Amino acid sequence: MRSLPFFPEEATGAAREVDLMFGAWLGISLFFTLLIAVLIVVFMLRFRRRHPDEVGKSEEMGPWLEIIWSAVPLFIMLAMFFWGARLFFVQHQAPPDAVEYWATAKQWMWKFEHPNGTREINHLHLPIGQTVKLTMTSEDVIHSFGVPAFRLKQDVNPGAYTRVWFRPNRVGTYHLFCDQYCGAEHSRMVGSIVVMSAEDYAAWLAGGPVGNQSPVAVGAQLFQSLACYTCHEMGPGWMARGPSLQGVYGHQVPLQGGGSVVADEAYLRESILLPAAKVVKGWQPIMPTYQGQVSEEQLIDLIAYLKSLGSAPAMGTGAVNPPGTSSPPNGGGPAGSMPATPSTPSVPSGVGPTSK
Amino acid sequence: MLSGSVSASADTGGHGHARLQHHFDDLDQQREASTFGMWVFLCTEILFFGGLFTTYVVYRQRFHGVFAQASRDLNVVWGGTNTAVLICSSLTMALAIWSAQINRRKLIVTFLLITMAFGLTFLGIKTIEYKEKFDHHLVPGPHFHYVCPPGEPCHPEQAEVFFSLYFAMTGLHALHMIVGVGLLSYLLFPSWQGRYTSDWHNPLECIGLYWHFVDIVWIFLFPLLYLIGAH
Amino acid sequence: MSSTMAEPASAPAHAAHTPSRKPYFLTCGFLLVMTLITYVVARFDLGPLNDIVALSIAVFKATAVVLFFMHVRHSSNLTKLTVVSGFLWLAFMIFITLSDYWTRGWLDTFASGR
Amino acid sequence: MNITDDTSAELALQRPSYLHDGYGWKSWLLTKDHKRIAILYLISITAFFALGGIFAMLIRLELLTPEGDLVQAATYNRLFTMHGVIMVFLFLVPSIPATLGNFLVPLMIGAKDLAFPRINLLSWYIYVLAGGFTLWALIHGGVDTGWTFYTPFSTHYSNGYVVSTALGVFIAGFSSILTGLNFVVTIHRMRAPGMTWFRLPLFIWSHYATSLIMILGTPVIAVTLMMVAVERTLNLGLFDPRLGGDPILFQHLFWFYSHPAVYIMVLPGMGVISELIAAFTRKRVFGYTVVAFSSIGIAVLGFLVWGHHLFVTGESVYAATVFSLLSMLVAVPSAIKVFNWTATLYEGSVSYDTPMLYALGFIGLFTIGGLTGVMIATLGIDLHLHDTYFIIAHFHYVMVGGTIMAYMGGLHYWWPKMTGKLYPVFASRLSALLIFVGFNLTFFPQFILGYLGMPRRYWEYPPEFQVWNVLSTAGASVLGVGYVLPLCYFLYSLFYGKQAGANPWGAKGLEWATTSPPPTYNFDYPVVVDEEAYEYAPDARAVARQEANIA
Repeated sequence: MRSLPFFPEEATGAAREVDLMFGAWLGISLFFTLLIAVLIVVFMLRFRRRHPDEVGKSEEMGPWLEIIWSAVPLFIMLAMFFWGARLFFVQHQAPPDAVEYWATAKQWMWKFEHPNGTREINHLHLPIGQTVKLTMTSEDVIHSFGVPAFRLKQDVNPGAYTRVWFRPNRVGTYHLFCDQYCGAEHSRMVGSIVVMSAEDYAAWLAGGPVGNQSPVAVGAQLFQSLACYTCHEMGPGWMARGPSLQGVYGHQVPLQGGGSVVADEAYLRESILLPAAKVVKGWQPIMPTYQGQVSEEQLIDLIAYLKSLGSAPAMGTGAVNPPGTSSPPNGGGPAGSMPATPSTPSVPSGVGPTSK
Repeated sequence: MLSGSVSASADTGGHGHARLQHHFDDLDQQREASTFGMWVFLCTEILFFGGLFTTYVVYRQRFHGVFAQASRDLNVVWGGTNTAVLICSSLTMALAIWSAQINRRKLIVTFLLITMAFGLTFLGIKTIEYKEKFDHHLVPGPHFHYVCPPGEPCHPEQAEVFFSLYFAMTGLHALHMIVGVGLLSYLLFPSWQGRYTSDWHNPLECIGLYWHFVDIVWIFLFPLLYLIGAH
Repeated sequence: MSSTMAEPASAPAHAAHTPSRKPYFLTCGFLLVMTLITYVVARFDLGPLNDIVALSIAVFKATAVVLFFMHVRHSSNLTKLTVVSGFLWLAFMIFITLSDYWTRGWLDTFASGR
Repeated sequence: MNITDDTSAELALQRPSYLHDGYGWKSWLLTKDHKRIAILYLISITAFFALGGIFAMLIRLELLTPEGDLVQAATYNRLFTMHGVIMVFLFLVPSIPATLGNFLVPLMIGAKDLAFPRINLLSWYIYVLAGGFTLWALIHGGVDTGWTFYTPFSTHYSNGYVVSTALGVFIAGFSSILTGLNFVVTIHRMRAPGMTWFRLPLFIWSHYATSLIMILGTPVIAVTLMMVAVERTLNLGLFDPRLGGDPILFQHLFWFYSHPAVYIMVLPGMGVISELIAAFTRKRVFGYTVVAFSSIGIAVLGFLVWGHHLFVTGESVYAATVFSLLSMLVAVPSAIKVFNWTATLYEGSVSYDTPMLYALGFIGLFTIGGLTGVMIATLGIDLHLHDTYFIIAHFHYVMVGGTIMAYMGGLHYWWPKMTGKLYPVFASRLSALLIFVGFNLTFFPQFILGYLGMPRRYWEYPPEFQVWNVLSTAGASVLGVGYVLPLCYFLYSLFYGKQAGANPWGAKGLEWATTSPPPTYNFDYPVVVDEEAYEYAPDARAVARQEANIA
């Protein structure tokens, strides 16, 4: 490390753009700060009080000066606003080739899960050049996933999924910080993102620390062990008591009592934890709740399994759906927090809720 | 200055009036200042309750059905009665001020007492309602136990949010009622003494504004809490 | 006294004319009738209209209280401005907060990755 | 009702100054004189500033090394929380309005007192009570939620004294509401004859704007913290994610107040700077009307931008975009003010008195604070800078470089009026310099730290951040000396300072027309205003206007 660092490393394309934008702002700011400073010094010296009774000359000038110095900053800010907003939208829409990783945050650690089921804590190994889509949730309080080298940050909320995507383009080890204050050990909820060459990553996965079962496989097992299949039989011709889950993900699901909802992660999660919340049209609300029986990580596996069962045709990138179709009547949405009740967070010993 | 004023500002508006505080020029200035001050205070009250109303609106959108369902556990008859009681109390409050305008001090006291009686009736009914909720384990917390109506979606958690809001909103409102009754009782003695006349009855007017405001809050609480599940 | 932003007709209702009880009774009657109506309407299932009707009636009732019981009808523009700004700021708070909740699902942020 | 039947204002030509109108503790603690209440506020606010400052020093000392070695993590969390709570709610929010504002609003508009003197006194007692609750929490072990009280940490996970602190903030809110209410009513109803809206000093305009925010914003934080308190104590489920509640809703409500609160802190400072610039250039502030309206503009627009604190929470992308745009718009009126102040210097009679040094320092630091503010309002950049030291540096440039510089400048400017005494010139100029240098040394490195990614509220940090942290701590000690120095010479001046005349600066404004210190009820004569604000040299157009008015 350099002894006097000014800029953090850039490890994604987006980081380069943020630096560019910041550089532009820096230039603008420097210009205006110097302008003001120089004017002040010059006026101070030039118009200093020469004798004690001197008064200033008051002349009302036309409004043109004020118009100029409101309009110029306004235009600069509008330009920077559009630039910033464009990048923000890009940062919120994962490219189609993104590979899904999962993260669960809790006081005070990060738990990651790779697509093949490898799990790690506080470190995330990634291959260079791969687009990563990270879906995150928290088991307790709000945390924030921040990687300065990616110029990226996203809060991780309890009871909701939030997501980030990035495509590392430089091999290296980068800081991962929890950026949202989360309790006593907040400053130790740090880790690293290790970006490796594709070969190194493959080798690392091969020698992976934990039993390599993909979330889909784990989810399939859970589907069996929780006996979900007894009601949601996948095959045709079975006297099912619940709707088939084949290809349900990403589809519009008609609801009992009118309306419909897109079966996204939030809806699937809600339906597992609070089955009666939005019952599919034509079925009875007989499903028991799995609240407290499945952990956040198991939920992630179950949802991954359901997603693997065929999915809706991909919607276009950045498709803006009319509000009536895509947002559930409760106003929640994929990026937002969910209407569901999450399972009771497992509370680490020693920092139990002190609500009494 | 004040146009069309038939009040006594002409003869008592100078520095001679007993109610005039030293830093005001005249009684009209003092009256305007305090009425305006009261309105500004009510503005803050709007936003004070506003925080709760915003919370309500957000969750009402989110848990639309459950809120309607849970609302059926509130007693519409008691709620409606309380609405009527508050409206009548607003009437008597307005009449108390009217009595001051026509210089009838005993009438002021009478109307104030009636207003207070209405206020206490409201609080009594509220207590009965709270007691019912308590008996049915509908008070949020560890003993909360919501029995879903048969054959309907069941979300005790979301119902708990509804009852949390119910208690927060009506509780804050009831607190304002208690303060209001206290303020009215503070007015009784000076009214009896005949301090409030057509010249000057500003405390009466300001506290009246407060009372009407509390009424308005209830006018919104009633449909939002009691009526959303009535059909 | 100082000149103010408001026009000078800031005398409360009582001072402006001979006080009358009639508006108060009328207002009270109106409020009671409206309460009854809002209750009756709520008995019928009108879908989303239920909420709209209930809130509209509540707004009417509140307006009546403000204008007549609270004498704003005869108050200065300054008072009227104060009342309006209080409710306006409440509207800011509610609607800008809701704008977040309403639009959260609009950009199907990670749709393409499915 | 208090009945004052003393109608002999005209007889009291030789009334004693407000400082000598009674001596016992009762004459202070039960006073209804806005000037005495201002002094009460001044003393209590200074005490809380010192307390908050001590916490800040401890924070900086802890961050001298990357390891958490001076205090434990839990202690550190309590330190920055108490620093934030005390500085924001018990120092910055009341600082200028409750001291300088309280003292000057009636004086400047030619009134005898604020409209509600007893409410004014009550607001001080409420403030003291709020401080008491906060101190109670502090003494019993503090609170560790951060001054933002984010749920669900504050409601279910924190083991500090959240309720007592929240109650303290809740109560402090009412003190602030009552102050705002008093100012609004006073400015509307108590102006002296001839004191029209556009003859008001800009200090009054900015306090009017501030009061609007206090009235319309503060109740929301009060009710929000009340909700947190009942959720924590009575188990109501209002933001609880376990019940499907939304912690982000709390953030919406919190920032609905707490963003405009930033303008509560800085707008009065802007008012002070307008006064200082006018007085020490002996010139009408350039574009008076525009500067006046920009205060109102900031107050109103400031209410519509709170969502920029939520850019990374999962807030709607569209809402974030609108909030970003509005946040940039609110910078326009601020930019106008900076340019207008600078333009006022042109052809002025610029003196280098201590208050002016603070004012010029303010303009520079506020410019940096404002520009970095629009940087982080830019959506793409905020994803990187949110919750880092860049944010810390930014708002300290606005709060400390802005508000406290203005507050110090204002104190130096009106000190002779408040106490009747002059303070040592050299020491005061030295302290202005020390504060300026120390401040920049403390907070500029934090911009760099923030861009490097150092998160806020970290007790330990990676070793490569150390150099900048050491610089920052070094600056903080200079800054500390800079703040202690004025305390010393102000106290010194009380006993040994030279007597100040009614108008030691040769400034315009009604407050300089009465004696120093002013008598109870402020003026020994009926005030009638017949000239524009800051009329040092009547300019041609104003003369023409006046003639037209007469004709």
